Amino acid sequence: MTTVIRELGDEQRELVLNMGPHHPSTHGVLRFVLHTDGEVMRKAVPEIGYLHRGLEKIAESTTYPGYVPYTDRVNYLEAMFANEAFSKAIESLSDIEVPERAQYLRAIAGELNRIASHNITIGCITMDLGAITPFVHLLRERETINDLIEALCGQRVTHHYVRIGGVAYDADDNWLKQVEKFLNHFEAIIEELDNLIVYNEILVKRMADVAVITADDAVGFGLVGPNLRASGVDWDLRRDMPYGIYPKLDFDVPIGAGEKGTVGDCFDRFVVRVRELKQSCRIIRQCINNIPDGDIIGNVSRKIKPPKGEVYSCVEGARGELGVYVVSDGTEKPYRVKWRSGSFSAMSIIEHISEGLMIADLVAVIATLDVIAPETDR
Amino acid sequence: MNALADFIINSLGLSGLSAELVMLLLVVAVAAAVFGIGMTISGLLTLAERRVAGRIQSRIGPNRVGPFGLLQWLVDGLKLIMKEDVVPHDADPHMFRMAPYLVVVGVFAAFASLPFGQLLIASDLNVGILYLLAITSLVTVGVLMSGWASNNKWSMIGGIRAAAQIVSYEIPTALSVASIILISGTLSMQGIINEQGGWPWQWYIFYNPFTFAVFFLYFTAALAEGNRIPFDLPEAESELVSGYNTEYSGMRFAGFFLAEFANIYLMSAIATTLFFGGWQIPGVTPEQQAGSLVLQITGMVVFMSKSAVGCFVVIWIRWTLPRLRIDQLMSLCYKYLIPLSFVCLGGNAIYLLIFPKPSSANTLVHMITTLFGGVLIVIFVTRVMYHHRISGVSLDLNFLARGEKGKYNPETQVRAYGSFRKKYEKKQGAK
Amino acid sequence: MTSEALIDYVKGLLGDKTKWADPEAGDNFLTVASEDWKNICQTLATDKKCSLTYLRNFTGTDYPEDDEIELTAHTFSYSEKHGLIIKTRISREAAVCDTLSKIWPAAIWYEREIFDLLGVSFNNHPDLRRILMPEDWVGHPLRKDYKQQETYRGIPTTRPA
Amino acid sequence: MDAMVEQGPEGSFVLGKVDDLLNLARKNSLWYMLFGTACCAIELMQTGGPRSDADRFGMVFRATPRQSDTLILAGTITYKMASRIRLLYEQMAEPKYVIAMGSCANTGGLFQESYAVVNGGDLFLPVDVYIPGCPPRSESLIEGLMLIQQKIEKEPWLKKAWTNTKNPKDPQIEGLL
Repeated sequence: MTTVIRELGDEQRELVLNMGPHHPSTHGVLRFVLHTDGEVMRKAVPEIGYLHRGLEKIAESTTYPGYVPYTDRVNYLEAMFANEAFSKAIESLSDIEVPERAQYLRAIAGELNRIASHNITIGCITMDLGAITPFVHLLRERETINDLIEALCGQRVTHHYVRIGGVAYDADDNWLKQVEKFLNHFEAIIEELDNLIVYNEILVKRMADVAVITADDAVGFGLVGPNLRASGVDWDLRRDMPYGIYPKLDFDVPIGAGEKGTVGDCFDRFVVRVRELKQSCRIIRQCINNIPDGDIIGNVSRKIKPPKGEVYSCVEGARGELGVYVVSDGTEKPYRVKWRSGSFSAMSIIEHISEGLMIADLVAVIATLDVIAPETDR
Repeated sequence: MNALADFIINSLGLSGLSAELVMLLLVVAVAAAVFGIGMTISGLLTLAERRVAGRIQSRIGPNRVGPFGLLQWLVDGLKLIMKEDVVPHDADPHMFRMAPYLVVVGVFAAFASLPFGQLLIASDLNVGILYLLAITSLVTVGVLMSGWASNNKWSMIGGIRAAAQIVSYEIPTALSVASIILISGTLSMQGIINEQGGWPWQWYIFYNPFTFAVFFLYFTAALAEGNRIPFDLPEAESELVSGYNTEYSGMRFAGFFLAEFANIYLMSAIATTLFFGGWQIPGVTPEQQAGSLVLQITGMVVFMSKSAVGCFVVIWIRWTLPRLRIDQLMSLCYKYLIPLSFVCLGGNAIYLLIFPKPSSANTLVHMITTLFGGVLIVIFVTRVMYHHRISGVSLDLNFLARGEKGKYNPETQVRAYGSFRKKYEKKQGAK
Repeated sequence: MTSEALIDYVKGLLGDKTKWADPEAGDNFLTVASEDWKNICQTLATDKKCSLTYLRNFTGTDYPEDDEIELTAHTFSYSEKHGLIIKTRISREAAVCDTLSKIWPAAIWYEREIFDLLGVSFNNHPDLRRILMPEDWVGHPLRKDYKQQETYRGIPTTRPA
Repeated sequence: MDAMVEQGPEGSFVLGKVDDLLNLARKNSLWYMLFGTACCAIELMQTGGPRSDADRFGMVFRATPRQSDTLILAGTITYKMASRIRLLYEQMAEPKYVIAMGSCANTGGLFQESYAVVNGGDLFLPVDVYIPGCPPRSESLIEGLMLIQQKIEKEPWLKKAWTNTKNPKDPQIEGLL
């Protein structure tokens, strides 16, 4: 037992704990080295790279269309967005026009994917705080979304649906009706979620005023998406730098308001995600009502050779700005691809905010920041 | 028990054997029986937990071994016995091995003074409830020992949390038990039950408003002592991997596992004894019950069903609520539960000063409290039903694949490769 | 500001230190010398009209034929809704550059990643060590001439037939 | 005892029956470790979820390796992770089984060309069952677990426990841990 407590000085004693890469609450293979004084943390140092698969190097040896399946694996919870970001980059580099129907389909599939991803996130937050049942209920809803997406493109997790210039498969009217049926069902689930867990006394107590991230910190560390909005920065790429079909759609952007504590605490990050579910449903409904007929893929040749140049393209994924930086040297293969993901920057802020938290709070912080291993490591 | 030994010697014609030997054999037999009953109850509870959790989470739960999966717990136990018994290299081997025994002994020894029926009690100690409080404290020692001896930091944190938590929550538990002792005037478990009656207004929970509050204090504190959600910090899965039993495998882990569930039963059984009239059957006096075998068995069934309801509530809470943080847990105990228990204790004492003997005024208080409790239960049930109704969520997992009337309809079934199918059909049509 | 207005403003602000590429496709960017790298970033981040407070992306690209590594910083301003791409080039052998972690805290991890994958070290970085690869890994994978080890801790890196 | 296990006619009959019972127990209580490395972890979660409820077969997840029987390699394994997985495997109590779930854990799959990815879990672990797919559906995972059940059914458990043979498929790698 002599190894447990390390003598530092006269009064400084700290316990060094290794959390992960196999730990039930680290959502994949993340690792934290915790310096604690009993239950209270001095510092939590994240260690990543346990899922570094070299996606950026692989890009240099594949063709542009051949790289799209790899983009599914950038974040397996929201494969559509990575597909879309990469396709969008190549489209803007080589001036490919995307048909309107394809853009609508991208929005529908993307928002479905966002709901699926938020389901896992919200479930994981509650599960890490001890309530397992909401997670299982949300898994049940996710199964239905998986069914819908599978009917659309034949894959449950790694979709490979959005292609350069459009989408892979068309949706028939029956499918759209099924989606609408699902939405009717899911909107009731969101209300049930509010009744069941969101305002649960213990859950609020566990998350309110915990690990407050100020707006300045959030911008400085490059937090994006729901994490940024929870800190009170009103920014959504879908609304402020519109792409695809989003300018034609009407939706609200929920931001953190310090409903139960301070702006930017864990509860805000949690509740922003819950509110986004409803907006996603709204977007899908509008898309289903307005979707035009037409082609689903633009005029794309089999060999894509973008001109020399570079582009940074980003979409608003479930974890915020999911960007890709592509350098083309005029050949069939990209010269350099770099992914910019929300989880990477969210992970980097943990060391900064961890001081003085308790071990149980860290679990809440990891869960509400929605850090996921493939995005941090790529 | 001596009388029983004599009875056996006389009736079976074993006069050759010494009374001491028969006594010893009898003690061993009773101990084995109590242990067996405890094991069976906790094993069945593990299964019940999994099945109830399944229902709550719209799953099914284990149903493959035996009818309705009833033998699942046996199978699990058998497997755990066969697993390798790992003792980590850096662990303290003796303490590591001893810890589960302490926990098991602490919990199962308590079964000795549980009154399952009017005559079905292994030993009706005259200090019964004190014995229960004392013997279950062995669990703390065992848990702390296991956490320390594992030489794993997560285990150690779990062990320390357990020690802090269980020791703190002993106080409100003991104080709420003291309120009941004050009223009953006896420490014997059977004595406490005999003081109550079969009808709800004769139970101690509805004795007066203070005992009604005491029940909730006792229940909360007992939940914390049993390490159940929302107080399951010592083995908080998402924080401490598996807490104090992280390094345990095989049989030793089975010991911890069974002890945890035996503890749930124990707390429900104690609650049944103290607050819900134990084995008392409505309308039947203890004297009548003593004379009839049928009534005896009915009494046992009554006790078991009351404690089963208690176990169900514990499991229900486990799968509903999130868990507290350690500082919130401690402040709940020291800032709220302990002062409130003192208030209730004082309130009960004053109440007894005012109504020292059973009187019609006394009965009126019982009735009013019962009415109040009944109204609370009705409100709770209506609320649950209301939320169940307004949620309007179909629990059908595959509702997309079904037609409008809820019947299976292959036409609307979602299929993989929907557009491939369309193309295929077009091709077929062209041919 | 629109991107044209921003380019004009930055030209005025930095004077002769600016060098703008005008590519046939994709984004326009500003290249600065590696000595001015930190100061220019500092100016652009703190200037009231630019206020590029958000480091969107920071990465490096290897160009072996030029014997140079290019560092690219995508910056953005939430208040002004405009973005700027700033680049610098450093030599491949002595790959050293000034850190931006004082300006944008997000750069701490981006620079660790560049150090890990491209082998560029940063002066005055608070915590410069490998981030994605194991500590005992040999080489910097994103360099174009990277060759993989044959075994890593006894595990073969190719699948035996 | 050994002789009885080896050839004694009555002995092997008795042991055979006992074996059947014990194997029935082991088969129906196959606890898997809650451990996912990549994309397949999502399908692993779904397997425990409502639609394909693995708990029906007595399969529950445990967070700690000491109490689990099956290690499911759910997803891509990197070199950085490999030593940790080997450590987890060593920490599990015998008898233990390994399932390679998905193409990455089988052969490296999509990432075979990558510099950071191990080309198959069997390079450093004795894999019992391989499940194809990228990622496999939860039904496939259930099937994989059932294959492990079939394997357990055929195992002469008592004999194996006494002879204490090493798993021939286990690639012992020095210096990995």
